[in-house]
Amino acid sequence: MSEPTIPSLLYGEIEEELRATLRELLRDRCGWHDVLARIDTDEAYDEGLWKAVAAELGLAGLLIPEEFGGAGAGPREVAVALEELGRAVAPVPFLASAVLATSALLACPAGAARDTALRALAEGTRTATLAVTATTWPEAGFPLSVTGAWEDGELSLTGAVTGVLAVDRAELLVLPVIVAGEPHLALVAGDAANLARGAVTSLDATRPVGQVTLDQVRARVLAGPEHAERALGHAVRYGAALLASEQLGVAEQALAEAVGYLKVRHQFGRPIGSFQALRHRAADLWSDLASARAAARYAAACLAEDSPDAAVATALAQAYCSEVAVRTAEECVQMHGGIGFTWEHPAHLYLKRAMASALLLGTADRHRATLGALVDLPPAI
Amino acid sequence: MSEPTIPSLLYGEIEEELRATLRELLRDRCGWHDVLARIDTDEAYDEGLWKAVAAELGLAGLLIPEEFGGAGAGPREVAVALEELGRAVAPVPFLASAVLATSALLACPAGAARDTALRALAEGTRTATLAVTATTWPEAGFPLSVTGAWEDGELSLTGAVTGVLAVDRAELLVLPVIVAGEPHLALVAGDAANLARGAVTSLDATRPVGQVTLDQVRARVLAGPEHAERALGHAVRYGAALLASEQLGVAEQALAEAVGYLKVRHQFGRPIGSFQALRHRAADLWSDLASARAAARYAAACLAEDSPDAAVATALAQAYCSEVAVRTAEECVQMHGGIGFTWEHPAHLYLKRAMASALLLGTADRHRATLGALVDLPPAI
Amino acid sequence: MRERGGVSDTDNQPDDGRDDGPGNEPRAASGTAPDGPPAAGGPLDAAELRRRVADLVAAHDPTTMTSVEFLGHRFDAGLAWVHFPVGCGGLGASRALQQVVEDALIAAGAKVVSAYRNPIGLGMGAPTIVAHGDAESRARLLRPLWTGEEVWCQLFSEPGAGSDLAGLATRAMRDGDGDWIVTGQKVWTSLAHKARWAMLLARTDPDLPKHQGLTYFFLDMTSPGVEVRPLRQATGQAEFNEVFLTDVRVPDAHRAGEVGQGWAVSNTTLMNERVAIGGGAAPREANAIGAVARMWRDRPELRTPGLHDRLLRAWVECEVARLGNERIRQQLAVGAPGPEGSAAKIAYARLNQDVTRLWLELTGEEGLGYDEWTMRRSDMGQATLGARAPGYYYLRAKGNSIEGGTSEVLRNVIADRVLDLPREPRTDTKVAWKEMPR
Amino acid sequence: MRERGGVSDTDNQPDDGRDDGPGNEPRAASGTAPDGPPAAGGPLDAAELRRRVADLVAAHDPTTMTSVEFLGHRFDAGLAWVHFPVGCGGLGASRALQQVVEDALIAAGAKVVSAYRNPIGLGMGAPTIVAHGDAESRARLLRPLWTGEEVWCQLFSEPGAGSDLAGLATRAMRDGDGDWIVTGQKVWTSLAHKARWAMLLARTDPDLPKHQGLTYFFLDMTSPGVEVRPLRQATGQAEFNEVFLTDVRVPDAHRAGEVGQGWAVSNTTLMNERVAIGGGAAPREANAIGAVARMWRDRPELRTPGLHDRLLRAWVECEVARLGNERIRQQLAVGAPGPEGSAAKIAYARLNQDVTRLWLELTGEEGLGYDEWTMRRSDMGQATLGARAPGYYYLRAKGNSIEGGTSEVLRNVIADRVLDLPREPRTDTKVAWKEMPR
Repeated sequence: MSEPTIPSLLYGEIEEELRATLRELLRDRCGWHDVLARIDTDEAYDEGLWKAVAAELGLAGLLIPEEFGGAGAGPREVAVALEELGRAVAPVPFLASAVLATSALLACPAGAARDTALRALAEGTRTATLAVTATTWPEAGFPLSVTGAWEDGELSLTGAVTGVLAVDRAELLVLPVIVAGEPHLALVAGDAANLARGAVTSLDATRPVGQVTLDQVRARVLAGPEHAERALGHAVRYGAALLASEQLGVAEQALAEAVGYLKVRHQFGRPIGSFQALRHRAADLWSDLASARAAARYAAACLAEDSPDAAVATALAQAYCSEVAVRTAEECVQMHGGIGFTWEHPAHLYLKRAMASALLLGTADRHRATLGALVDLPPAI
Repeated sequence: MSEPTIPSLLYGEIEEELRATLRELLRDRCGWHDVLARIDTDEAYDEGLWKAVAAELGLAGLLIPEEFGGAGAGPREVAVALEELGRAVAPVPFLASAVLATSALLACPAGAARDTALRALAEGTRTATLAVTATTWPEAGFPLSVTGAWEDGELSLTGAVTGVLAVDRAELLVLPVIVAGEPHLALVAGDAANLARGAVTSLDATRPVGQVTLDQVRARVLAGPEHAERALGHAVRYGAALLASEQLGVAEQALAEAVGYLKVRHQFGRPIGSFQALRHRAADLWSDLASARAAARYAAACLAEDSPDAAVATALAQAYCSEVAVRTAEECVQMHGGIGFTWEHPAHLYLKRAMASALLLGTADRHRATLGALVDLPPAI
Repeated sequence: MRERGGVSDTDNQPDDGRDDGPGNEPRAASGTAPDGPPAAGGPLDAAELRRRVADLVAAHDPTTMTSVEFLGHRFDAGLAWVHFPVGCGGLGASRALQQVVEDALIAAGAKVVSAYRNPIGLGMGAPTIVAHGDAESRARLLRPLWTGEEVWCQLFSEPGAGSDLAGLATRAMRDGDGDWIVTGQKVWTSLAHKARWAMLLARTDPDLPKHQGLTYFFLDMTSPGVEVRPLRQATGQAEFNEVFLTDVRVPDAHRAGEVGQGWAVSNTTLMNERVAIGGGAAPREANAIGAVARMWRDRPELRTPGLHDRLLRAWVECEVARLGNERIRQQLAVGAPGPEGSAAKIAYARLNQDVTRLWLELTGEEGLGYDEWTMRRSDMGQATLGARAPGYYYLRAKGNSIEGGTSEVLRNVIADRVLDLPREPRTDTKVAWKEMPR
Repeated sequence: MRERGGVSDTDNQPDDGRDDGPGNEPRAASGTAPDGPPAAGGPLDAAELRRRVADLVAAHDPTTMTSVEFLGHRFDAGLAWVHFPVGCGGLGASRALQQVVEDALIAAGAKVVSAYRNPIGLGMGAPTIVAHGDAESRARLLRPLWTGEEVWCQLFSEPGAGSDLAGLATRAMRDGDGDWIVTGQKVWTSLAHKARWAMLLARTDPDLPKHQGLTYFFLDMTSPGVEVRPLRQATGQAEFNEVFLTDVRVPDAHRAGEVGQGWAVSNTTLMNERVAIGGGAAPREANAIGAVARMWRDRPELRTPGLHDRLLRAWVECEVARLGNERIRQQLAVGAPGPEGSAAKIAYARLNQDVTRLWLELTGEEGLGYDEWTMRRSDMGQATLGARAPGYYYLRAKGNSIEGGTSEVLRNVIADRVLDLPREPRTDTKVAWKEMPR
């Protein structure tokens, strides 16, 4: 088992600055009342907020090298951004575009299609998604549901993918396809002819999934058989590792809400936070969060230094943080009592985000199984 | 899935009388100080107590039909006896002799060897054991570690069995053996020539295990290939089903000790039982016990009426009650704080009995796997 | 949700049964003992009741009239609640004979009334009216309650009084002519939007300690000043209501029990809720575990080893809980009710939460979807299994540990009443309500 | 067990830091700031310290003398604790320079002293002596403590004062000549049977509230009236002792701090225990999880699917806890200590309990055995992994959530100090100790 020195698990100065800037923006423009109000509309995403986050703050380009107009930052910074976006349950396609699609593109060989796409993403003028079912996990096989054929020198795609993040919003789709029996990654325009797409009603209405159907849709190749599988696995692992930080953010906010309520809500003539059973449960949640923070930071740090332990760190962070987020969000509801179960209180926003996130990019269960293989703890025969 | 009407899960009048009598005896002669003192001696069993329980109260013969001098009672009564013996952590070979060996004998075809043994057990003049490794479970394969050969018309056994309950104490051993490749059950005298046996230092010193080694030991056949496997499975399942009631008893006593202490121990100027976190944990343990009682009663009742649901009931009771017993005994230590961790306090007696019992006759884990097969919830492929 | 929550919470106030005398009284009184004269005719045994059912059906053929009409005749014959007094829909018979009537009616081809239309009225309203209403109230209220023509709801819980129901703030003040003027806000009220009548608990004296200043009323929901608004939940549905009371006039004749005795009267209501929680043994794999087990069997591609272990653990817990409930039922049947009901409620909530989460995880991709967020009214209770997306059941289950008494309050009940553990120090039971921090 | 338990519990008394002034003082004072004159010679930087180590080793070749002798010379050179004052085994240098000395000594071939012989003296005794002992005590006590010639123990916890250390009952009364006469019973005392000196906390004024009537002493364990008895645990071993004090005479010169200031002084001791809990990052699969993982790898016949899931969950928890500890270490290294230490302690206890149980279940038949119940003394701490039967580790782990501060007390610490949740009502901090229910 490889066991490198543990990198820094703290937040660096630049990361803290990034956090402060983003938190201020979100406080001003993405209060939970805003998020809640949006759910009852037809507009899943806050386009103004997304523009501010992606283009004005330049966070869409955090992972993108400066040569393509990006910030040339790295996964540690993305992780901090995700913590804050998670905290705010922000309705923006950051994970789909700035993490999943971007890391897939970065893992593809250089080329006109890829480079143009990266520049557009870095500018924040385009939004992309990785057109895979969002519950896929890093070790899942290459998807077979879309096939491509060469027609007159052009790639033509047919098939469908369900459960795709931000698919109705994205101008660009990075799509795993099978061409002549071999895996490829292709780039498709969201408004391409013969492409149909739409969101479905989703458990987490702040981050809906949807499906895309292709019937001989023109596409450009991003990666051929020699790169496609690795690039896809890389992107999904990147997404899984960093999603842990978003889950951390959700959990932090859920606990903060709960603790705030425990201090002000009175029953039996006392603030309910003075009841020992609730005090102890809150303390346990806080302890879990401290561990989750270490796990999420470790995953981001391992990505940042391309550590040989990155696969372990990713599986570990997902196996741990997704459960902490759900547990904390569930306790947030419970500690609020009846009010936490109403639509007009934000607790359900955290709960839905946490639970849906637990299904994304591999459940904790999948990631534990992955760990078993990675650290030589094989199943019983 | 078969789902018969649920039989009575309450205690009948006769069962309550049996309980009262036995509890009084145990209160007089088997206080925890007595049990504790015995551990530091070389005598694992309280022979006087065993005589009183087995012969004077006649509990050794509870399962044995009246025609053999037994009480002709049934598993419901045995379960109540086990609850009380568990409560007292009584150092007597009841489970080995009156449950495991007896139910094995009863499942063997009638015959001189069997019938004589049953009479001796019913009288309480002999103690027996089922010479299997005590961690075996109902669905485990037939043991292969002892083989028999016919020599001059007599069966001669060679081999060894480890981890056997009461093996050093028993006058009679019911032993699964392989003869000519076929399973048999044999009866061996504890003091037979060429038989060596002894107890090992055990986690639960009130119920030690030991090993028996046989080198051409003379034996009598109790069951041949047509009965042996079924008889052994029957005995182990009987034991597992009824062990749940002993575990219930251990848990009840552990909770009673803990609750008693919560009422009298003062810290911070209050009885510690007034601290809500401890109150809630005690309440949860009590709730678990209520469920465990239902599960244990159901298992005993299913045995009593030879229900088609007996296998499910057994696996269910073991899967649940063994964990409740361990959890309650662990909490008993914790709620006592330091004093509960000392040798001079009974908490460790319950903890050791509970934990060792959790390993007996199939762990909760094994029984859950069994359940999966029985109720059509197969494993993932 | 808290509507029933409030109910049980109150019943379960750790100290209320001890420090505050009134808390225990209705429990002892038990509310519904027959107090009317015995009915004319033979002794009220099973045969007599079967005869009366036969008479009823002969006189009023249920196949020729509406259910409401037949229920009215049944009430008039004293066959609604046989243990209620004569004139109150009963015969002053033994409660145990009710089942004889139900069976005889089914045998006679008469549809048995469903509790669905008026569950709160039938389960809690009627016993309270009989125990604490005056003759006029009984005469006016019981018959249409029974027939379902007048639906009832319960106005107990408030935004500031959930687990601590006795801390409620809705104020009832006497005006010059002896009527009461009520102002306040109630919440978690099932069926308020359909209800004609409500059981109302209000504060009549804020200078007394909190349990002592309460009074109980029957409130006509059509009175001016009553406003009902739907309360939307995390599921998107509106199962409950908020009820705003603004200078609502309640005649003193609609008071139940004495002024200041509201806490005791409310315990009749609550005790009857608790009894109603019982019922027959559910079959194996009822509830959400059945849905998960079926999905596991039907869709092998979703199975994983880790989920298998969780499924088996959940199955064990659910089956053991079922046996536990059956044991409670058997104890009740032989007249030895134990305190296991609270434990069963806690276990149900926890299990339903665990199992619906497992369901969602097993469901995988489809679990990311939902069926409908649009706010819709639901009359009462959660949707039946299979009617909605798994996510609905996951979300709805979160309420199980809050409604009908939070799991925290029920743990206190067990600690106090079963384990007799020392109480927490309390600061709220001796001071004037108005001085209490909130 | 409670010996360290008492220690941390006290430190962690929810309200002590707020309501009872003394509780926080030593925390602020932080005990061990240099107060001696700066040593002669160059500025006390790393180079200077390396030079002094070189001088020490040149003058006293460690290979030619006993460890005790060399440690004595090291003390005299001010290289024992460089941040202590001159004359106290230190140089008044920065604490951060200690590592320079350790490294230089190792490089010079001098064995570094092991904390094993006198861990309590080194970890907690010395800082307390420096912060609160008078000149005579410092001169008398520190050198043999450092060399290990005189072992120390701690007499804080009592049978009636575990989590509630400040409630202790051991009584110290002044006699005519100003000495103190001490009577009481202490418990959970590691190393008492080897100790020459003890840190003793005793009640000097029962008429004051409990935190205010305590005084701190250095007790000579060879004094008449001191009786040490082994305390056997569930494992069979006797790791700890009971100490009975009967009319033990303690000179007033051995008092540390003022009369009535014992609680504040004890916090110096306790704070230093907490600091000592830190340390370097453990490697992956240290602790019991490593033993279980190795057994899983080496013995495929023991594996089951259900245990696999539990093993993976436990592995995740242990590895995450390890990363959490590393993060705490990193925070300390940049001078930003967080309150995560209490959380780490809770997590360690829970995990060690879960993992050792899993170990026993995986072990199966052999788990029914044990190695030895005969009472044996153990100097301190639990046996190293692999030295004993799995059952030993299972039993021993039960103490982890009790010793060094119960998990319950530590949760209170987090609730109070981190989450700033409202306190529970307390009844014990304002009344005279002798009036407190116990």
